Amino acid sequence: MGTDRILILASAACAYPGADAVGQAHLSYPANTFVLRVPSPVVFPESFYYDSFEKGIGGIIVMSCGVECPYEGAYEKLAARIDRVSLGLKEQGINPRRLKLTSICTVCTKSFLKEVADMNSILAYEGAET
Amino acid sequence: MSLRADPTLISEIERFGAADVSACFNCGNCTAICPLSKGETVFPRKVIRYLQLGLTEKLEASPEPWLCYYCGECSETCPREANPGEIMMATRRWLISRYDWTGIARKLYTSKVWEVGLTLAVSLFVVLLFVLFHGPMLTDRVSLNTFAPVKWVEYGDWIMAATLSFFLLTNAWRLRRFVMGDVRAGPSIYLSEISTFLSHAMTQKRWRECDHSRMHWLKHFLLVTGYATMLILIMVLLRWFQTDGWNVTSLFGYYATAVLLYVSADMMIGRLRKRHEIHRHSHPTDWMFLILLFLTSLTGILVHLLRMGGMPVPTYVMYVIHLAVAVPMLVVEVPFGKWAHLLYRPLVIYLVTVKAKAKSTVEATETVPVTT
Amino acid sequence: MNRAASTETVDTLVIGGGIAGLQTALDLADLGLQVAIVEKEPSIGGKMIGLSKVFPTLDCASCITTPKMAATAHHENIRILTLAEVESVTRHDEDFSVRVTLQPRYVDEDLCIGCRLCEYACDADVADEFEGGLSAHRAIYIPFTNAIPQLAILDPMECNLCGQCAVACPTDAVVFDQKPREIEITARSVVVATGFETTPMGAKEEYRGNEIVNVISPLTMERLLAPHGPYGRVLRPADGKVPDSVAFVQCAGSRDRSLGVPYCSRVCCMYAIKQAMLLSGALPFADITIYYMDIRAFGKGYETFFQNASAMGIEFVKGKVARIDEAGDRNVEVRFEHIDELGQVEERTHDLVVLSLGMLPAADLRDRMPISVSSDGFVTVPKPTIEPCRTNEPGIFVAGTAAGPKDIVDAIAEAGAAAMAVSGYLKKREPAGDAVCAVSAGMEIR
Amino acid sequence: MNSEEVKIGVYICHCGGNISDKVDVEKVAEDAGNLPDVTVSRTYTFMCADPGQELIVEDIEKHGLNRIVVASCSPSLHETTFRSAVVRGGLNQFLYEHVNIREQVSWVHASTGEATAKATTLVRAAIARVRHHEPLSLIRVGATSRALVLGGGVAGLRAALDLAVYGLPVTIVEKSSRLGGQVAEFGTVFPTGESGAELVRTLVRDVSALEEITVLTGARVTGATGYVGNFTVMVEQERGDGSTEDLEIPAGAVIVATGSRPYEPDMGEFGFGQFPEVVTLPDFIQILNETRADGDLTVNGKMIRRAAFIHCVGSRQIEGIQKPKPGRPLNENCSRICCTATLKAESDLIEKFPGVFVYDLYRDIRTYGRNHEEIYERASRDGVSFLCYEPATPPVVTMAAPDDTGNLLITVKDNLTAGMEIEVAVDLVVLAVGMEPADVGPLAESLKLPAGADGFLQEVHPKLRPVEMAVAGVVLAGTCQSPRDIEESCASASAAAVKVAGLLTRGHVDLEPYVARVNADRCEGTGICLSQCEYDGALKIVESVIDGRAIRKAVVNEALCTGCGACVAVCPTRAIDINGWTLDQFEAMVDAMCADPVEVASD
Repeated sequence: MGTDRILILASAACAYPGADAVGQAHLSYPANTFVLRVPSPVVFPESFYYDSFEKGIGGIIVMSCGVECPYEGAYEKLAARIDRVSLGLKEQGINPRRLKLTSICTVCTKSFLKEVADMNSILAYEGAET
Repeated sequence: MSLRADPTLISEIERFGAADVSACFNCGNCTAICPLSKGETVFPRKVIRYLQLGLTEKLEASPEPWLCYYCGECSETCPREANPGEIMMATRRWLISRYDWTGIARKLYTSKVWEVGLTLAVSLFVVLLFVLFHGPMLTDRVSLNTFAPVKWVEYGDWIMAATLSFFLLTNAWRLRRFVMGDVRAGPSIYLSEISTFLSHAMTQKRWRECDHSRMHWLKHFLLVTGYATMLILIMVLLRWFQTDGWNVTSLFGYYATAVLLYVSADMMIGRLRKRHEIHRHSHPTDWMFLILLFLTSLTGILVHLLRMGGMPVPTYVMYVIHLAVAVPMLVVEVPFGKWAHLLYRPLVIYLVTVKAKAKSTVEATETVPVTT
Repeated sequence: MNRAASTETVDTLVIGGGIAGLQTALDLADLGLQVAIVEKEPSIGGKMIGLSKVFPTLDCASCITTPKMAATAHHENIRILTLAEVESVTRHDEDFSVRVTLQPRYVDEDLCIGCRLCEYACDADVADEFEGGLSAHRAIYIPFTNAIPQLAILDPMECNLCGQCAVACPTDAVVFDQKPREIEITARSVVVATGFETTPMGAKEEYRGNEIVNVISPLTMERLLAPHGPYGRVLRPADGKVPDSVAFVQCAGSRDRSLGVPYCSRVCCMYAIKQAMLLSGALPFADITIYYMDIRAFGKGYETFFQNASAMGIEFVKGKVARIDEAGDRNVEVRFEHIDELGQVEERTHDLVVLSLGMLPAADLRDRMPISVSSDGFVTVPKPTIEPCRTNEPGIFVAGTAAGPKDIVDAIAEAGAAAMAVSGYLKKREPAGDAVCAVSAGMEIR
Repeated sequence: MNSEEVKIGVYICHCGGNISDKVDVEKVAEDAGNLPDVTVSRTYTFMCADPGQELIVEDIEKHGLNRIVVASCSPSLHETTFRSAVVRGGLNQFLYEHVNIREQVSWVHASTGEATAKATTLVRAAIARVRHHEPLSLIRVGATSRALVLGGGVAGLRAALDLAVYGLPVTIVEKSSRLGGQVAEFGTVFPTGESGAELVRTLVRDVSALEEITVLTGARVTGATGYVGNFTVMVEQERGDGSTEDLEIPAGAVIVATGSRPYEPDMGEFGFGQFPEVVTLPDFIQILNETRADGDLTVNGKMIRRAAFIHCVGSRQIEGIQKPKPGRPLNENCSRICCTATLKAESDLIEKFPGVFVYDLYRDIRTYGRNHEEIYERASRDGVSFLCYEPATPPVVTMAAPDDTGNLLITVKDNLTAGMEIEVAVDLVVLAVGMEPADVGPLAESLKLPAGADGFLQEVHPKLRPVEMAVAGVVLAGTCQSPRDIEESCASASAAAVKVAGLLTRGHVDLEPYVARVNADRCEGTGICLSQCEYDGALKIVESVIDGRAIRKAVVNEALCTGCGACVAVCPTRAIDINGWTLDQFEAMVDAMCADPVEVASD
């Protein structure tokens, strides 16, 4: 298992089934990934991200439905929040690329694998801090 | 170079007795079930395919129809009940008509009027000859050789043999041209394989490779021996065979007659019962051949019996009837009809061997590495 | 579960507890109708519960079937009769009177707790039909892991009457002298969901399916591939060898007039491709060949599935196998014309050959009920286009493969349609103040 | 509730070998068993099977469990299964937590050690979360006793008829001016040979006879709001005078039956658009129907003696061979009906004009359905000549020489003739075009209806829930879901109808309780949450006077709240949460994930 744990906040309508689709296709990705199913990642306050890094999470991939989001305006709010947290992380000297917002659809198996691979290489090569 | 499809060939072959050519959906079951289909010569599907697409030239050049002995396994196991065996049979008829440059074969196969008409015409001609030219009819004793002097009959035999051979051999020559196509083979290759021709012609041994038809082969082989015996008796030994007394050739005559009567009767019964695939479908020409063959044998032996029984007039009449059946049978069947397969089958096997040998010789020469 | 009084009245009697019957029953019960399922086997689940994984999603068949089985068993509006065979369905005014024979289980259904102590005590081994005969169960046994009901059954033909099971049973549930019972059910409507059987292994003589041990049926291959199959891995039956080369012979029981089945069985292409894919997972180095005439990957996502299989290295050979023979080392030789390879006749030897058998109707319904049946034995649907589940007898409907070959997806959709047709029919029959709502009022959601 | 002692039952499923082949399930169970408050920790072969579920029920009764965790496959498959088991055990169904160790562990990780470690961590996280679970109850809302069917083709008509006969009011919204869709134009249909127009007439007559059905033709859906049981669909209907009228139709459920359309070949695809003698199958069927049998078949004034039909146009497309059209991905899939439809059209052609010779160029003949193989055989016996091509070498259609037997020349490498190149001269080329989904319109955007990669609408699961969509209350009928023939469309329509009947028959719908809830003790009435809420009326600030002081508190309308959680993130006092998805729960899970890593055994 990779040393750094990756937390994946996956929307129940899109990204979570997308992650299931990866499994159904029997594709493979590293086991340092922990998928958390949420109705929408918009639910998490900024503090959640800071706390999670504090607790020792290496990277967070927020997998939302993007513009396909079943909830009105949720994606825009989420995107704005992630932008703010990224700035905040930078200010705190934390590599902001350890937090990533992306859209994953129910059949986006390739994108899912790519996001996980990207985050792992960020964790492996860029270091935790800016 | 692409091949042009011709939609009219199917309806053409249907006139020769094929019924289900288009029903075939090209699964390949027939070709793979056939024990004779292997190597370079695979069939029947290939032949059916040429028919479906109307590739006339490909079909004319195909040796495959002659390599099939109609054991019927393909038809029995065909998933579409497309009767590949019968399609092969019809194709052989069609090929006979293609080889025949006179166009008579085609008429005989595609028209019952022609078939029956020509047979009757030749019969009448024979009867007419006898009516006009028969010798004295002795009634106190049986003297066939007075009524129909063996010398004259022998002349007739030879003339007929020469004429029929002419047609048959010219047709066979055309067959050779179709099958060999562009492949050139020198006389030495032709000579070296002549034994292939002879052994197949005499035994039809290829047929024995069919798992299911040993019995059919045996009957056919007997038929051929009977036929050949009779041919020799008539063509070579007639002056001894057509005797008013007793001659040892009669023994051979008994054998030939028995075999011909038994096998032709058996074949007719088979066609009526339709128990075996080979007998399930009958073209009018098949019946005509069998009936004439049977009647020829029957009348032949009746002539003999009447003669032995000392009944002059019935003997003479029966003799005329005998020839009125036998002659049209030979005229119709030998160069233009079913009989021709006795020559065409071994000939095609022979040519296939020659062709393969010629090809391998050419390849061997072409692939010799050029060294300096 | 099998408590069956001598006379019962139900809104719908579903004949057959396979996936189509279960789905029909569930949909009807959700509308508040009282449903009885009559299943001739000791467990519901039908053919599907015996499968390994299902195309094109490759999820495990149990994972789809077992929840539906469980939901059926727990539904308060559904009653299940197993080991029950319908003798006759006759119209009785508006209703149907259905005579059902309950075959003896030799185990008291109310007492058995499915603990399997009887099974452990039993000495007699019997070839396990569920596992394609490749493994054995005892003469008294629970039919299979996921069976519903989880009740033991005794096979009287194989029992050596030692009585050990009765001794071991903690609830005294073993009853050696049980007799068949006949009951009569009054049903306001009937759904025929009797399903299919595969064409017999001996259907095509040239394939010698009954003679050559390493020529197996697709259902046997399903069990070989199932995680809890007879060997737990893929071995060939004749000698337990791990096969290096496996072939599938398509249309071994369909599209062939010479064996009396001219129609396409619709599922064989896809199940063969699925099995081939699973095999290449289980045996990564094995050569897998599928001999076919036309690949019929017609459903949603099926073509992609087929293309993936092809890309994985499974060899698709166009040509109907004409003959199968035993070769040396208990291998199997197939003879075929390689149509898209210049049409040469080839003979290839494989370690194991699967005959992709077709579908025949499982039940002979002629003379048992007033519906018309086609010459091939499938239920006749007079207006298949817009009324795909209606038979020619009002009140009797059909679902799933009883009306013709179908894959699981289509069978399940059709089961829903049958339920709709039944409920519409019952509504039309109802005088005002209908019973459906009355029943549904009794259903409270927890 | 929280005063009660927490007793957790943990169940790890083998899923046959799907999980246990990769994950050491015994080890996972052992680890869980050692955690505080875990009373029972077991493994079982098939947890979803009846005995597996009974394990849970029995343990709840026997051990007094009040929290259940099952680690098995994806929750989309079996979360509800285990909830119902939990209910049978006498617990509230929401005291249950599902862990996905199949799709997201055993199927995606190669190493047994890592997979086991991850599964262990996930189970630990679930145990941490389940402590925070509370009993919840379903929110019962009244349901509009009316279904809306979008699309008036055979599938829509079938579904509407079924529901109306069942006694539910239905509104059919059809965008064109008449009902019946494409089937009305099919001529005769397979496998029965009935007239398509007649079929449609039958259905329309039955529809008209039922007062439960309202038909709106010339009507477009412009949008939709609401949720299962309480949708409002906005419709714009054309009036006779050319003006439009806006309607709002309340519906408890929506059946989408928007159908499909034939693939439109590209310019030059098999000569389409290039030669007037190249037409699509639907066009050809129309030409054939309009021509009298006693005359000649002519297309563009030319008499047809030989025709060729080409299969798989716009279906079974392959990357690298076909080019995608702008805005449309390649259609990899089979369009299912074109083989049978083509073969039937060929026989119809030969029957009507016996002199015409027909070629059929195919890849695989897919006459899979009941009585379809017979249609193939009939076409064969009618004399159709078949040629089989490989996708990599498709037939090429060119202009023939002026003196040739046809206007067009098709060259094709024929698989059935040892790969020889065959040339056929024809007067007409008919392209068997595939099916594309029709435009679903604004409904899809308004209700966020998911579509698959092929553009067809996506069901939840092809076998578990084949006609339902991820959006509750919206079901699928007919070819908007995937290509299918009339029979299959009608079967799916009836299956969709039975789901709607089940939903609306009781007059109410029970919604999941995942909505916002306010902790009144913490709420300071800042109103920040309100600024984030996009759903009118879902959240409001209520002022009340308690002990003489004006107190402002946020209040949730449960029927209107969608539980998106936008409000949760901004509350400065953490006074608002989503039922069943609380921040405490998520944080507990992250804590568990960050705890000491599970030891990884080497493989």
